[in-house]
Amino acid sequence: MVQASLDGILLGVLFALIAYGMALQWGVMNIINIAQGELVIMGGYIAYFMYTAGIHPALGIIVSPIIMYFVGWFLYKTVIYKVVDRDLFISILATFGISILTQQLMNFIFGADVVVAQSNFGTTMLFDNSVTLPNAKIFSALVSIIFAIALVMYMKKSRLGRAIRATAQNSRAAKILGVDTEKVYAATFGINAALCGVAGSLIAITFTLHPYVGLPYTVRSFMIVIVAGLGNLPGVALSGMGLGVFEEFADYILGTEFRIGSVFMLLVFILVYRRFKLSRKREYLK
Amino acid sequence: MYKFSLVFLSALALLLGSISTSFSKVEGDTIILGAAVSLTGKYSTNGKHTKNGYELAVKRINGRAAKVQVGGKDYKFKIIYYDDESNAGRAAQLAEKLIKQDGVKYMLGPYSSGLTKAIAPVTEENKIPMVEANGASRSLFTKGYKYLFAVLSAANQYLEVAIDLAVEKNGGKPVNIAMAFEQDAFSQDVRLGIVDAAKRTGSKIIIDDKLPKELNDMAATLAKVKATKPDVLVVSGHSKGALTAIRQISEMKVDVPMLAMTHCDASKLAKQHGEKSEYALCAAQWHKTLSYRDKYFGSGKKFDKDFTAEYGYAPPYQAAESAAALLVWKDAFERANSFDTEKVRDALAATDMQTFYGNIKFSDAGQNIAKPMVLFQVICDGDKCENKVVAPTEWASAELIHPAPAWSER
Amino acid sequence: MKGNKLIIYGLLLAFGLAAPFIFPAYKLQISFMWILVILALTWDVQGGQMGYNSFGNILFFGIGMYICAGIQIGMFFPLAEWTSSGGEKTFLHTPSQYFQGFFVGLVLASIVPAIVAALIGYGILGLRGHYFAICTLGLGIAAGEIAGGIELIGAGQGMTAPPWPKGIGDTELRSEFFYFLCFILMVVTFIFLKWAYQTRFGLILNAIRDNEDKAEAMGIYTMRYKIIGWIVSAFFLGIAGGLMGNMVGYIEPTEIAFAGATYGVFMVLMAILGGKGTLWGPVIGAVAFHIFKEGFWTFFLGWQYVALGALIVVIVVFFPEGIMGWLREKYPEKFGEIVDEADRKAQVELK
Amino acid sequence: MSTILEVNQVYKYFGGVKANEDISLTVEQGSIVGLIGPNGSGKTTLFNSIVGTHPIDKGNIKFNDIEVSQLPVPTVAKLGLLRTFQQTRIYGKLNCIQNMLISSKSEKDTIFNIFSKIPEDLTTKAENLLQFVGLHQKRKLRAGDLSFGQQKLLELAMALMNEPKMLLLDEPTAGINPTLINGIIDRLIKVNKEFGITLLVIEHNMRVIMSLAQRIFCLAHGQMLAEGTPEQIKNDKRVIDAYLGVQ
Repeated sequence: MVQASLDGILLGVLFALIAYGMALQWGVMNIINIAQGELVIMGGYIAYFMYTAGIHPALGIIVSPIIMYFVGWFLYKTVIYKVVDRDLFISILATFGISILTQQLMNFIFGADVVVAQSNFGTTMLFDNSVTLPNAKIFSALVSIIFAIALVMYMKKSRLGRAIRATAQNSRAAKILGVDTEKVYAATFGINAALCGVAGSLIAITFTLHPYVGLPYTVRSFMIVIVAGLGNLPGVALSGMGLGVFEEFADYILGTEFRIGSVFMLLVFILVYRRFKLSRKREYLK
Repeated sequence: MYKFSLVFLSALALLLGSISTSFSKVEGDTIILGAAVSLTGKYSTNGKHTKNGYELAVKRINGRAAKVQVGGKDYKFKIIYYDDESNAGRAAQLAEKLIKQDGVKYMLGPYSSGLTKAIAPVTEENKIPMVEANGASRSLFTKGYKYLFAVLSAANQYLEVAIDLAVEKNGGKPVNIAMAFEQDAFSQDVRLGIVDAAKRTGSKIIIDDKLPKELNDMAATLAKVKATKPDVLVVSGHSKGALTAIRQISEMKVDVPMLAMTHCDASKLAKQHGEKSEYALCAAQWHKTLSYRDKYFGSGKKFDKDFTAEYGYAPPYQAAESAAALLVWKDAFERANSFDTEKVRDALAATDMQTFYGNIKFSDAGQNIAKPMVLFQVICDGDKCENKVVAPTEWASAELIHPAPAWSER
Repeated sequence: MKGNKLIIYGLLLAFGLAAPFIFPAYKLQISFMWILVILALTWDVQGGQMGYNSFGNILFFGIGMYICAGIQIGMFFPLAEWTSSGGEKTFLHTPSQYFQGFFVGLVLASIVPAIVAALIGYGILGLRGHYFAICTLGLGIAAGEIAGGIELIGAGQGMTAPPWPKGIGDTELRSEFFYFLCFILMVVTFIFLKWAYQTRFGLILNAIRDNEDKAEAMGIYTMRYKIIGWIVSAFFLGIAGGLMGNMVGYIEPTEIAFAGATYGVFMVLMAILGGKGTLWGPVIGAVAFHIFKEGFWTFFLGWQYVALGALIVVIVVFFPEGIMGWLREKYPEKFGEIVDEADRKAQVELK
Repeated sequence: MSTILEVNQVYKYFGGVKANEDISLTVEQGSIVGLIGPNGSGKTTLFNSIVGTHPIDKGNIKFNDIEVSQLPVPTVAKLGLLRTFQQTRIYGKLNCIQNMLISSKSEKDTIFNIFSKIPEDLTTKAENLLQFVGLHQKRKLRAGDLSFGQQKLLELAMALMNEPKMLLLDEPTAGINPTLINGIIDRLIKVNKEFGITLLVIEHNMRVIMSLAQRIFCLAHGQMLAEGTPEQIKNDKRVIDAYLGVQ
């Protein structure tokens, strides 16, 4: 039980990092990015290639966000700029297209082999060896927290960060006041991709990589954002950990075969629950 | 709008009409085989192994002076491929397409049991013989299929040997088994084999988990394993399952005397995880050190060398068994001495031959009953880890190390 | 116009009836095409007419598939023994058993999904916009994962549908049988929707799409209509699923039955490609999509998903209104959007 | 004359903001009543409370002696209490005739009625009403393609199509060509007189409201400031102060 909770929390922090990027672009650009998971996996492959080139994959947390920032920027300039300010459904479908396109390209470039990068970080044992925590997981949780805090600071202090927040609140007003919203959007999408890059390189050293495993990460981050609500960053962290723990326990109690199913059912239940709660006020989720 | 739909309709009719339906089981001196393999999707690596295996065998057979002798004439092989996207629905459609539109009369199997299961009803309805090399699911052989022939041993045999070994090492006493299998046709059949073996030896199954297809974390299962301390841990979930299991077992320092898995060579386990994977037992259909021979590839070692030279990587058993499927076809055509599907089918059913991959003889259900499974263990010498055959004993190149040392002692 | 219309319908019907004999090799593919048309048409009830973009309609398709096959087998033999949970034994249906089972199976495959839609409709259709889209996406995927955990229906192993009974005709007869069932179902679905869209029901669906708050403020119980719309979709999807399961012969939880990543998305794309919210749009979209897809699948081995991904992006970003929407923009008069010039003085009168 | 609408001590808060506080008003059957007040004084909130868009925190609202504050929006509408919106709400992708047809009141929503054909005479009625508001020539255009003012007129016609007992109009002349305003006033009076529909009108245009209403209520800061005949309101210092911002 202790093991499951700890595993869940460490996993949840990682989810929260991805969800943070999701919340950012959703809040600022009003876009739901189905290709989020693919960006994560792409970031993971960068770390993996550093590993095969003999560089320690943990350094991926520095290299891969830089590369991924430009990938995100490129995606924005080619496709995403067209779907900002349009119906959310359009962005869902368009990013879904990007998602299957990148999956396939990754399949061609990286091959469909399941790969892992070795961090050789060892394991921490607690309670007389009954609870084991891989250092790689602890490392990834710490890195996630550091990046999340750094980003919050950046949003508060820097000029671009303030511009992003202004755009999120009212893009038209920001535009009138001289904020280059195009640039802000591109930067936001880039930052999101960079966060995915960090998360991806952490996944490379803690789990396995494969071109086709992106979707579960997308769905989880989406779920975390919905539970937490847009713009509620501590909420994102908390609900991320909550989800991690929930998954581990669902796994432990219901059996692993229902793990993914229960995650999706949870999503449905949360949405329906919130719908009924709001309907008492005669409002609806929107 | 109505004019438009009229134009559209005629365009559709034209398009369908213009695609010629060439009924061509044999064109000139070429025998055409059809295959749907996974070039994209989750099985694309193994799909590639399968395709390379087929290709190498075609090349080898066509490269000889006497290719396929039927009715005193010399024929060569050609294979039409489609990409089934690792999707069962797609595979079934493609089988129909191959048969109905490309006029293929002889089929080769796809990769994975699930896809073979999807194709088998189609070939069966159309009475098209199929020799498949990658569908090991037991259910393929219980549905009374008459046109399906599998060169590989059934999935339930994969790890039964491991349980027997564990019992033997335990002084003949029953053992406690923990197992985790992916939710797919193949892995679930491996599971059934273990269940049978447990029944036979009186062993107890204390953990029986199913892993989701989008597996990336099995920490919960392993936590249970840690708590219950079984004698054997069995894991099967294609490449992803094998890699995830080793990563998390080593990280969580789960000590089990015996760890038995599948897909070790397809996932390049020994190379990717190195020492962490040491002592893992793996089931395989074939290993290059086995002493079978034939006149096309010579020995297993020779096949290994040729394949590596051609494709730049060592052949996993998926490639070997795929190559063997072509040898079976050639043999059957020559014995049938005809292109009639019924006659060829009967010839296939009467197959009894040796290939570099192993002996092949089909049961009434189309299952290869002449070849046992092999079990190898990952054994490391310094940094270099290799798969060494440990069972059955007649081909063993190393002694089984049992129990695996605890993590604290490694 | 009226005569033209009849000719077109007649031609289409004749084409559908004659197709299996003109292109015998393509029977199965054309059957699939009709199924795709049904998927697109029923999706459009929600996505196009009602403005609720559902990613979870595949749920009803899968339920129908499992129900139909399960009944076909379970009526005469122990289902548990047919599937992997009991050893995948083989039982042979006699022709009369086969058709009885098939009939009952199809009837239930239509009723059960409809009931499910009614039960979950109240909770889920209360969500709006992308929350509805994501919720239904979750529902579709969860259904596949859960079906993959249920032993009775073969879990992850899947189950085979009963084979065509021995003794009546060959494989050609079988594929013609299924071809005509698919075609008839497609035609019935089309006619039903064509009729339903002309009634008050159709107008109300459109009203919900354009402004649900207004519809409520005008005294329309929108929830009731949303649920009925979903039931209609589920009903036809369920039958389509039952047919599809038998046609393919093998039912796999996440790749055939609850195939959210393929059919689940295709149905959305097809409707958008043709033009959502129109009657003909989904039909044209499905046919065009099918032909395009088969072409790519055949000629661009391995690259088809790259092409599909690019296609999705292009369609969605540049042509969100689809073929019919584009035609409507271009020739609004043909769609009856005209200013009544003869009546120009009406405006003046208001002074 | 009997009372058709009775709002009794209604409170509505949004978080800490008091949108409506202790609002009471009555509307007589068959009358035209005005509701004025500066921006943000809670007029639209009161409309929303009356038709049930959101629940109220305290008080009660009676329509024809039926308590409506607990009822959902469609039920209130079915009782014959209808409202139009300040920002027009029409069904943009449907043409005007279709907009009108949906708006007609259906007797019962049983499964058979849902799939019943739309009767011919309903179309005639819709065309007549469009004629009444001056949109007849545009009847086959998509409602979304109409100008804002035309949409406003369409919304009025749609409300009339529903044959309500009482109509709450939220700024019926906002955005309408000034030359048409007199026409609108005429028509609203006609609606009141000939169709017998009670009107409660929010309006900023003083000329309109003064020539239209028999009684006027004035809201400010969520509270009822004054009530009386147009003459009384015109001369009420509090009202003038509220509009000019003197406190």
